Amino acid sequence: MTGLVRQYGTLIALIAIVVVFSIASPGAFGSMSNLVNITQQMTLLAIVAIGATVVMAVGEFDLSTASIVSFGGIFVVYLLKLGVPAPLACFLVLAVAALFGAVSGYVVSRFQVLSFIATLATGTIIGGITFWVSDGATLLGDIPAGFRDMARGHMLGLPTLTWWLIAIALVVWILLDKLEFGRRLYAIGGNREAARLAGVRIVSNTTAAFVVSAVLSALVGILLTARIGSASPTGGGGYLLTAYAAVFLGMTAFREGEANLPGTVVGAAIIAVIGNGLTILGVSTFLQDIITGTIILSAVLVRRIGRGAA
Amino acid sequence: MTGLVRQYGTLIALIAIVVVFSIASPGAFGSMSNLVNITQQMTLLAIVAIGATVVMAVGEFDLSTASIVSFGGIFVVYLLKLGVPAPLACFLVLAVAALFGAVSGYVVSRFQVLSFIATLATGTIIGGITFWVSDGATLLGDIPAGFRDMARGHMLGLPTLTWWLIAIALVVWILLDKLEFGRRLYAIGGNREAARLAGVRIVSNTTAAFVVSAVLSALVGILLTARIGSASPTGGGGYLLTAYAAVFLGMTAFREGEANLPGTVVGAAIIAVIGNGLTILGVSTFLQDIITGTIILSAVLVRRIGRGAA
Amino acid sequence: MLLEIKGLEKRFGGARALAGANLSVAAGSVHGLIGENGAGKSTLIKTLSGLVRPDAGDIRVDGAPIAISSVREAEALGFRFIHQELSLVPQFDAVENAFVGRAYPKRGPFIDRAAMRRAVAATAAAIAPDLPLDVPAGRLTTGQKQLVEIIRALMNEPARLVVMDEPTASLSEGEARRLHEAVRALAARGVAVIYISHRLDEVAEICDAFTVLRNGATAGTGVMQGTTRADLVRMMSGHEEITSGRPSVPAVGKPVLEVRDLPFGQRGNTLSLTVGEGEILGLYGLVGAGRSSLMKMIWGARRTEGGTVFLDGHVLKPGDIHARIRRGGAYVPEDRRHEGLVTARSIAENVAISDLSRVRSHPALPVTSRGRLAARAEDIRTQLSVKMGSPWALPLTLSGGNQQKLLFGRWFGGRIRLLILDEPTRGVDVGAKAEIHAIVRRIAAEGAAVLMTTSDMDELLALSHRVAVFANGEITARLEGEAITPPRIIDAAFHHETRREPAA
Amino acid sequence: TDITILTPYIGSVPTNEMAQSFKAEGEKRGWNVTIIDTRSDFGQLASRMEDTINAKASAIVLVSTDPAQVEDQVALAANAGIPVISLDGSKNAHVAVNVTSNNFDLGTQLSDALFKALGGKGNIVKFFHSAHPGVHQRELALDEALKKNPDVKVIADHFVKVPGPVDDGRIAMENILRQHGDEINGVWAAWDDPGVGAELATESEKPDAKFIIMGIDGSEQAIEMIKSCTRYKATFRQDFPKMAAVGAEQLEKILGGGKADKDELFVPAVMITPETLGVTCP
Ligand SMILES: Nc1ncnc2c1ncn2[C@@H]1O[C@H](COP(=O)(O)OP(=O)(O)OP(=O)(O)O)[C@@H](O)[C@H]1O
Ligand SMILES: Nc1ncnc2c1ncn2[C@@H]1O[C@H](COP(=O)(O)OP(=O)(O)OP(=O)(O)O)[C@@H](O)[C@H]1O
Ligand SMILES: [Mg+2]
Ligand SMILES: [Mg+2]
Repeated sequence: MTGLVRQYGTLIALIAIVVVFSIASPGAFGSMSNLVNITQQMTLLAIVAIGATVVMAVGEFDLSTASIVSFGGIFVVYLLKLGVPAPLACFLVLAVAALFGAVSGYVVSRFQVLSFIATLATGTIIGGITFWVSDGATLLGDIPAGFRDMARGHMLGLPTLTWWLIAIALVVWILLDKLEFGRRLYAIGGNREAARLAGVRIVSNTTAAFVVSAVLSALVGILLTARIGSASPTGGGGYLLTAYAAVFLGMTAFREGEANLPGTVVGAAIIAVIGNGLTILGVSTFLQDIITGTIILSAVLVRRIGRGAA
Repeated sequence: MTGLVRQYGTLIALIAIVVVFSIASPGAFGSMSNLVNITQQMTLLAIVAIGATVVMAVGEFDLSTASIVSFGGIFVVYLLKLGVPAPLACFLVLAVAALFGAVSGYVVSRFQVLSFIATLATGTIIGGITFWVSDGATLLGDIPAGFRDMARGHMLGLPTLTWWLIAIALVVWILLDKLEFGRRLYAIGGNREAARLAGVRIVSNTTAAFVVSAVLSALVGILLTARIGSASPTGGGGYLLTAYAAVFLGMTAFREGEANLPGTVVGAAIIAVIGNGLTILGVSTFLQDIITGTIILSAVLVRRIGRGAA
Repeated sequence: MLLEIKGLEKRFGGARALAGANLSVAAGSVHGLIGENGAGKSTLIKTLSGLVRPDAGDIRVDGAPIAISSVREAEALGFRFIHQELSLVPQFDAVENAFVGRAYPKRGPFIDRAAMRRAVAATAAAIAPDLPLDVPAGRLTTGQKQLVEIIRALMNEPARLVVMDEPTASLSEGEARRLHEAVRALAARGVAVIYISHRLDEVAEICDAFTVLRNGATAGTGVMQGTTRADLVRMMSGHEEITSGRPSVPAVGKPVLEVRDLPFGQRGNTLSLTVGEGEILGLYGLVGAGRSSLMKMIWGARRTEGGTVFLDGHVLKPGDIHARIRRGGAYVPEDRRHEGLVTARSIAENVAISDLSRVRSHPALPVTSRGRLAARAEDIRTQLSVKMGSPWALPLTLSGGNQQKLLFGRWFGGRIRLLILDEPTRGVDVGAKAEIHAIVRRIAAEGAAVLMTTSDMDELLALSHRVAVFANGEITARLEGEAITPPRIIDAAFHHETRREPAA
Repeated sequence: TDITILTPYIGSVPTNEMAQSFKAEGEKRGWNVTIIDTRSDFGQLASRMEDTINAKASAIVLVSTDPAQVEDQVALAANAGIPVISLDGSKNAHVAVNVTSNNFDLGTQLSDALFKALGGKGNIVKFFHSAHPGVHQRELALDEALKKNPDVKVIADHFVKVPGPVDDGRIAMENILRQHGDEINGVWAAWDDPGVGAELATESEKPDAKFIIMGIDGSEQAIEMIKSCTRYKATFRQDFPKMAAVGAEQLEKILGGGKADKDELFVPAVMITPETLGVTCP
C-alpha cells in the first residue's frame, strides 16, 4: 500500500481530487460532459507544459515560453489581418517561433550560459517584438471562421482542443520515450558531461529541445487566439509558472526527479481539475488560492509518506 | 585583458552601460543626482534579490517571494488601519513572514520536495491570504507620515531607501561570507550529500535560509508601501523574475555558478540602470524590452569570450 | 578494545548488505578491512558514522554499547571518516572543504580565514605538499580531491578513530607513500585506523591486523604478520587468485593513434606519441601530472591550441567526439559517477547511449527498441560477467566494480580501433580487476590501440607494452620491455624541478 | 516639448487606446510623446516617474492610475514644475486635471441597465478584479445597486486573472454554467474581456441559454458580439479618444502658461446596444 502511494502518489492524488469533487457536486462536476470539458480547459496549459517538459528533459529552463505564447497569438492575427491565408500564417508563426527557440537553445548550449537568465533575456526581447508588432494593443477582428474552428466545436464526440492535446501528447511521448532523440535528451539532462564524453552532441540536441518547446508555445498562442477570438500582447503571461508547476508536479508523479510526459499531463490535469471544481462549487477566489496551494502541496507530499528524513 | 573580462565581465558590462548612457545623456542620466537616485530605485528589487541569493546559496528556489512582498504591503496597511503603531505593525508583518518562510523551508528540506513546486504552492496560499486580508482591493489612505518616512527623504545626503540597501547588503554579506552560517549554506548548496556526510544540519540551515528570504521580501513589501503610499494585493508580482534575473546575472558576474551577494547587487544595478537610462532617453516600452533583453544577454555572454566550446 | 562490532546486520530492501559482521579494532593499530566489491565494507563504515542504522547487532566503544544516530554524534566520539565516494563541495577550495561541518576558528563572531588556511596548510605539508589549496574542488583532479578528503580527516583536533574507505584508489606511489607514513604516525600517537583498500599489497604493508568481509559477514580476521596475499584472496573470494602475469610483447602493427605536436603543459612544450595496432601504452604520473587532460584532448573533450591527432590516418577534428566514435574510438573516463554514468537512467540505456543505432527496432528508423536495449544489456552481462539484476535497474544499485564494467560494456559490439582508458579499475576488487585486464588484453589482441592511464603500479606493469611517464605536463621517460621497472618509473615521475620533494 | 505617458496597464484595451489617442493628439500639436509601461508594477511606476522628472520632461500623463498610488512622485513632479495630468485616474492635489469617466458612475450605469433589463429581479454572475482601483469602483457601485434591488442576487462571482482575462473568464463561465446553468439571468462584467469570455463559453457550452451579458469599455470584440445579436446586450463605452483629446487640450493650456479648466473633467460614457449599432435582434 505505501509502496503504491509512493509510486503513483500524484496520480492517486488526482483521482482523489476528482472523487472528492464528484461527491461534493455529483450533477455539475461529476457529469461526463464536465469531465470532457476539463480536458478541453487543460489543453492549452498542458501543451505549454509539454514543451517545458522537453526542455527540462535536457535539464534546462525555458522562461521565454510565456512570451512566445503571446507572440504566437499576436503574430498570427497580424498576418491574418494582412490577408495571409490561415494555414500559411500558422506556418510562418511556428517557423519564427522555431527560430526563437533555436537562438535560445544555441546560446544556452554553445556558450553554457545558465538557461534561466538566457531565456529570461530572449523572452524579454520576444516580448518587445510582440509589443512592437501589436503596438501594445489587443488585436481582434478579421479572424476567419475557418481559423477559429481550429479550437472550437467537437470532433467524434470530443472537443477539438482535446484532440490537439491528445495528438501532441502522443507525438511528444513518442519523441521522448521511443525515439533516439529522447534518449539523448534524457542523457544530457541526467549527466551532461557523461553524455558528451559518450559522443552525444550537446549543442544540436539541446537546441532541438528548445525549438520543440518554442513551437509548442507558439501553437498555444495560435490556439488561444482561435479559442477566444482575439490576441493580447500579454496573453501568455499566465502560462509560465503554471506550466512549470505542471511539469514539477509530474516529476514527483512518476519518474522521480525527471520531467516526463505522462507526469506532466497528470500535473496539468490536477491544476485544471482544481480550478474547475472550485469554481463549480462557488468557492471564492481567495479561498480558491488557499485550497489550490494546499492541494498541490499535499499532492507532492503524499509521495513522501513513509520516506526517510533528510 | 581577456582574463579580466572573464573574471569581472558582468561588472565591466555594468560600467560600460553606465558610460554609454552618460555619453548619450550627460545632463540627465550622468548627473550625480540621477546616479544617486538609481541606487534608490534599485533598492527594493535588490533586497528581494538578496533574499533570493540566500535561498539560492542552499541550492533552492523560493517562488513565494513575490507573494510575500504583496503580503507584506497589504498586511502592514491592514494593521496600520486597525491603529496598530507602526513599529509593532512592521514587527508583526516580519514575524508572520518568517513563519511562512519557515514552513516553506521545512517542507523543502525535511521532505525533500522540489523547492520549485513547494514554494509555488506556499506562494499561492500566501497570495490567497493576502487577497483575503485586503478583500482583493488596493489599500490606501490612513498611512501615517512617520511610517512613510521609512522610505522617503534623505539622510546624510543619500536617499533613505539607499541606506536600507546598504544596511541589508552589509548584513547579508556578513551572514554569507563572514559567518559560519553562510559557509554551511554554501556547503549545502554546493553538495548537499557532502554537507550531510560532514554533519551539517540540513533541515535547520535550509529553513533558516528561507526565513531570511521571506523576512526580506516582507520588508520590501513594507518599504514599497511606504514608498508609494498604497498597497496592492498583486503589488509584488513584478519582483519574482526580475529578482532571480539579478541573482543569475550576479552568478555569472563573480563566482562562477554560485549565487553571491556582490554579484546580486551588480545584477540588480544593471537592471535598474537600464530601466532608468532608457526612460531618460525617452525610448518607448517596446524598444526598451528589446534593448534590455539584448543587454542582459550580452552581459552574460561577455564572460564567455574566448571560452571553450560545449 | 577501542571498538567492537558484533553481529551487525543491515538490509536494503531485498538486498542483504551486512549479515553478521564482526570487527574489533584496538587503539594504536592499523586495521585493514578487505573484501570483494559489494561485500559490505562501506555499509559497515556507514553504521559507524551514523549514516546507516543497523537492523541488528551491537557496537561497543571502550566496552560500552552505543547507538550512533548522526554524523555529529560520530564526530563527537572522535571518529573521522574518509568516505569512498568523493564528497566535496565543488565551489569550495581545499581550505573551505576541510572545515565543512567542523568548528571554524573565529575572530570574534567572524570566521578567521587565515587561521583556517594555516591549519590546513600544516596538515597538507605532510601529506600533499604540491596540492593547490586555493583552487575550487570542482577543478581538481580526482587524485587531488582524494588528497583533500584525506587532509580533511587528518586535520585538527585529536581523533580516536580514523576510517579510510579506499583512500588510495586514485593515488599513485608517491602520494600513497606519504599517506602510509601519516597513517603510521597516527597509530604511533595511539589513534586507531580502519583502512579499506583493494590494493592488497598496500594492506599487507601498513596494517597490523585485518578483517575480511564476504557477503556481509566476517569471513576471517587476524594479525597481518604471517598472512600472505594469497591467504587474503582466498578468504575474500573462496578461491585462489587468478594472476594475470606480464604481457607478452605483441606483434605491433601499423600505427593507429598518432598525436603530433600537441601543445601541452604550462610552459609551451608540445607532445607527440604513437600507439600501434595491438599495443597498450601505459601513462604514469603523480596526481595532477596531466594524464587525464591529455586523454581528454585526444578524445576531443578538451580544447587544444594546435597539434594534430590521427586515427588510422584520418585527422580528428578537435571537439568532435562523435567522429571518433564513428572511426572506432572508445573512451572509459576516470570518474564513473560524474563522467561515466547517467545515474538517473537504466543500465540498459547507459550501455547503449554511445551508439543508439545498434538498438533500433528497425535499422532505418531512429526508434529505440526496448527489447533490443534489454538484449544488449544481457549480452554485456554475459560477456563481462556483470553482477546485476534487471537491465532496467539504475546503475548505482551495482557495486563499484560492476559499475566500472558497464563503462566497458558501452563500447562492445562495434569494432574498437582505439581504446582510451583512464583509471580503468579504480575501486575494483582483485577478482574483477583481473577480469577487466583480460578484457583489455582481448581488445588489444583484436587489433585495437590502447592508451591507458593508471595510478596503480601493479596494473601498469601487468598491462603495458610501453610506458610513458608524466611529470607536470611533460613526458619525462618513455620505457619499453625490460626497462619498465618501478624504480625507473617512480624516478621519472618525480623528475621535475618544480617538485618540492624527491621520492623517498 | 517632451511628454511622457506613464501607465502600468498598457496591455489592457482601454488604457492602450487612450495612450495611443493621446500620442496622436500630442503629435498633432508637435509634441514628442513617449509611452512607458511598467507591467502592473507600481514600484517601477514610481521609479520611471522619477526618471522622467530627472530627464526634465515637459509634462507627465498618468493613464489608468490613481495618482495617490504614486503620491510622492506626483508631488515631486509638481515641485519640479512639471505638470501632471491624469486620464482615467482620480483627482489629486498635485495633479492639474483628471479627465475621466467616473468609474463609480459607470458601475452604476451598468448595474442599473442590467437590472432594468432583468425586470428588477433575477440571478447574476459577477466578474470583477478588485486589485485595479478603477475597476474596483465599479464593483462598489454594483454593491450599492444591489442594496437598492434586493431581488437581484449574485449567485456566482469570479475574480478575473490578468493577464489572459478573456480565457480566464471563459473557463470560469464554463464551470459556472455547470453549476448554475439554468438559474442565470444576467452576467455583470466589470469590463468587457471577461464578458466576452463568458459569451464564448456560453456559445459552446449552453448555446440555448437565454441570459444577457453587459460590460464596460466598448471593446471591439464586445461590440462585434452585440452587433451579431448574441447574449451580449450592452457595453458602456468610455470615450477614450475624447478623454485623450480633452486631456491634450487641457495640457496645451497649461503648457501655454494657463490653468486647467477644473481639477476634474468628466467625459460621459456612451451606452452601446444593438439599437445604437442599428441592428434589430429577434
Ligand atoms: N543505499 C543502498 N541501497 C541499496 N543497496 C545498497 C545500498 N548501499 C549498499 N547497498 C548494497 O549493499 C551491498 C554492500 O555494499 P557496500 O557498498 O557496503 O560494498 P563494499 O564492500 O563497500 O563494496 P566496494 O568495494 O565496491 O566499495 C551491495 O550489494 C550494495 O549493492
Ligand atoms: N576542469 C579543470 N579546470 C582547470 N584545471 C584543471 C581541470 N582539470 C584538471 N585541471 C588541472 O590540470 C592539471 C592536470 O590535470 P589532470 O586531470 O590531467 O591530471 P592527472 O594526471 O590525470 O591527475 P590524477 O591522477 O589526479 O587524475 C592539474 O594540475 C589540475 O589541477
Ligand atoms: Mg565501498
Ligand atoms: Mg586523472
